[in-house]
Amino acid sequence: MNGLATALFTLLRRDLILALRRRQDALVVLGFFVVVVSLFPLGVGPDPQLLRSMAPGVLWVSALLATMLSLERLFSDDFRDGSLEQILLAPQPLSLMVMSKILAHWLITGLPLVLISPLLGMQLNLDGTEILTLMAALLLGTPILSLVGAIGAALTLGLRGGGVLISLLILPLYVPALVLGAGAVDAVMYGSSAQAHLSLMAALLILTLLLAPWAIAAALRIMSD
Amino acid sequence: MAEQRVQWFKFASPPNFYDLAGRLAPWFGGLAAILFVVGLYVGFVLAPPDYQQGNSYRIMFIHVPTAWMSMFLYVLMAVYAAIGLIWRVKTAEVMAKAIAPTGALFTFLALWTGALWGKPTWGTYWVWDARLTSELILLFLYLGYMALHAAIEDRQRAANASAILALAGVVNVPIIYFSVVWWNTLHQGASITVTSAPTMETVMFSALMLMTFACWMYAIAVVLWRARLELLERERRAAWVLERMGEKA
Amino acid sequence: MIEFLAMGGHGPYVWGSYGVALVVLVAELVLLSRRRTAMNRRLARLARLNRENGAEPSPDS
Amino acid sequence: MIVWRRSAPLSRKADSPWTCVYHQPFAESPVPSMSHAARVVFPAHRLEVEGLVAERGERLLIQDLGFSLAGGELLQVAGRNGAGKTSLLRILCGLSRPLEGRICWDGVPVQRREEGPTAHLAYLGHTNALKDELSGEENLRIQSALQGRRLGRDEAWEVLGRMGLGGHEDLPVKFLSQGQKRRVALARLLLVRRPLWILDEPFAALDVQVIEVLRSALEAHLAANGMIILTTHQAVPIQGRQHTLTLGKAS
Repeated sequence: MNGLATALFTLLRRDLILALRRRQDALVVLGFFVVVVSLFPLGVGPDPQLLRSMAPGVLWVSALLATMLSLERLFSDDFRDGSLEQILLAPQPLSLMVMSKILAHWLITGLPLVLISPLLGMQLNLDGTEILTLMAALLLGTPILSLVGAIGAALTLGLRGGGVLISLLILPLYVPALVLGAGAVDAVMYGSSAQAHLSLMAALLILTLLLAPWAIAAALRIMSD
Repeated sequence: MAEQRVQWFKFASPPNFYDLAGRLAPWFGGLAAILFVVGLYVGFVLAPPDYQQGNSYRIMFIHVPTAWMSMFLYVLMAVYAAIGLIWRVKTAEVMAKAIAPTGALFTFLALWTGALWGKPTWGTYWVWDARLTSELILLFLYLGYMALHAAIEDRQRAANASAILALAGVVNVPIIYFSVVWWNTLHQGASITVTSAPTMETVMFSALMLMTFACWMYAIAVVLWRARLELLERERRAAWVLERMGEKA
Repeated sequence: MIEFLAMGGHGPYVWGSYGVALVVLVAELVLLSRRRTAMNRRLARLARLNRENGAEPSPDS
Repeated sequence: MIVWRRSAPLSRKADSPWTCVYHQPFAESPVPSMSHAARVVFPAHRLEVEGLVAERGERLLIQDLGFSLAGGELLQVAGRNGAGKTSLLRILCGLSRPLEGRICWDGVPVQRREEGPTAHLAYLGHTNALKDELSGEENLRIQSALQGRRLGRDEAWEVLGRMGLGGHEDLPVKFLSQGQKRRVALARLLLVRRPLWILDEPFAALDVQVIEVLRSALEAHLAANGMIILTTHQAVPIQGRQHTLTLGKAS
């Protein structure tokens, strides 16, 4: 048990240290998120009301795309330098090791998106409660994006053009998170409560937490076979 | 238990499956043709025009069966994929791969006919209603499955990896469907209610059923044919393939 | 007959649906049969080469 | 204690310990005092492989392969390129699944071992499994912890020093040469203390000095009743009981 905790914590810490030493990777994802959201007003015009009504969708779709961008390297670095083999050979259950990696991925890419979203929400004329709902929805939703995305990242391991393929595999699976996440903000915007959306999102997160690690572990074993 | 396993594997062994599928497929194909003809006759000649939609409702007889088939086939594909993944049954892997193109085709038809039905009904080809939207996402799922299968060179690995994807997809399909339905009701979109109309006459219902069975038979026939080809390609170095091909040459 | 084809003004939609369905299903069958002939040809050649070279199809049989 | 060790680490004394500290004592006694792997003497283990069948693509690579290996023995897997050497090693590690066959450790199929299917082995593949951004010490400590064994800083430094990497311990691995990186990877083998080593082309692309380090590490491991399975193109003389397994003889 102690060995397990040590291994899980070490893997988490290793990925965080690596991310710190290659800061630009995480910053690129964040920058992408900000730039995409900022470009929307240029495309649809500066009408505040229009921007406000589009904001939930725009923010969520941009978050999906930003996450996609970061997924390709989730396992491919470890795959290339052989660390993945060592992780597969570790005596600890692979599905738990995978959870460590995903937690690190979320801390590096998901959490910054949540933290910067109020700024972008204000840019798109969202008011206080809407922004809080947006943050809550992103807080529950971005782990789902990391977990589901990791399945795609594992399945495209070592393939040529894996990055593009991930999007095709994973974006359809992101639909529920998108619907619930953007819907939560919409609900508040139209004067009702976002509680139903957020509860469902939490349920979805729990379901994903239960099932995704298994799928990721299986995919990793298959693709590094 | 062990004996049962042996029996099952014997049935599922590639040469046996190949021969059996070759014998069965024409029957399913023939049945499909007959059912299509009868179904179209009932749907177009016997069934009267709908008092609300006129004749455009007849698109239902192809739209609804293809939409049903697209979902059934995805689930079936996932079931075969799971069997292939867990028990490593080659024929199940091949069946999963063979189902995907036909499933995608039915999904495309459901979308196409849905759009053409939408124009006279809603006045526009595309409406983001729950069924069309989830069909569209289902099409993406099928395309993703096929793309992943094609991207991986090693057949065994391709089969296993896409099996994982199919399973992830099949868990998601109901969630996607319900989230889309929910999204749709919240945004007060249009939705097709014809199929659930209590006034649907027996003639219409039987036409719908006939067409559904026709689609089933067609799908079974085509999938068996394709599975045979996939099996030949995968096992092209095996003795049983050479034997069968030698006879023909 | 013309009345039947017109479908009460909805002809293009109805026939567009069924026409495309027919075309797509037939196309699938044609593609399958073409793939089949190509594969048969290739496999038959493989089998012939195998016999001519005198190699047993399976080394352990 | 820690401060004292850090100010005067063992490793700093010798720049080429593979000749004076590590290798030479071994020539005299079967259990060299300085070798880490040798300080732990493994109890008698047995690896048995039965009826292994494996294929790659549609090609049958391995057909009905069986062998057994006891402590202190080395198995060299030979065969031409593409004969399935790497595939065999990966199967023995559990990284690939064989089509059929059993791999038993002390009579228990590896999948059913309580400690996990890989708890008895250490694997070194073509890649070093090192993170360029981390130092040798960090790499070793992380790798060791991932295998479930917490490793002190001193121990990591000591092993790195024995590998002739004194002074390089806290340098990011990307500043090391290819041979030095390989040495860090070899240090990992010594640290995880597993009785079975599975090494894929361990001598490839190594300079003469590192080959010598590796050779003595292998001999020390055998002397400590460990087992080694390796593939190699080069003939490197190693003392100890050896077997050779040649793959793909038939075709």
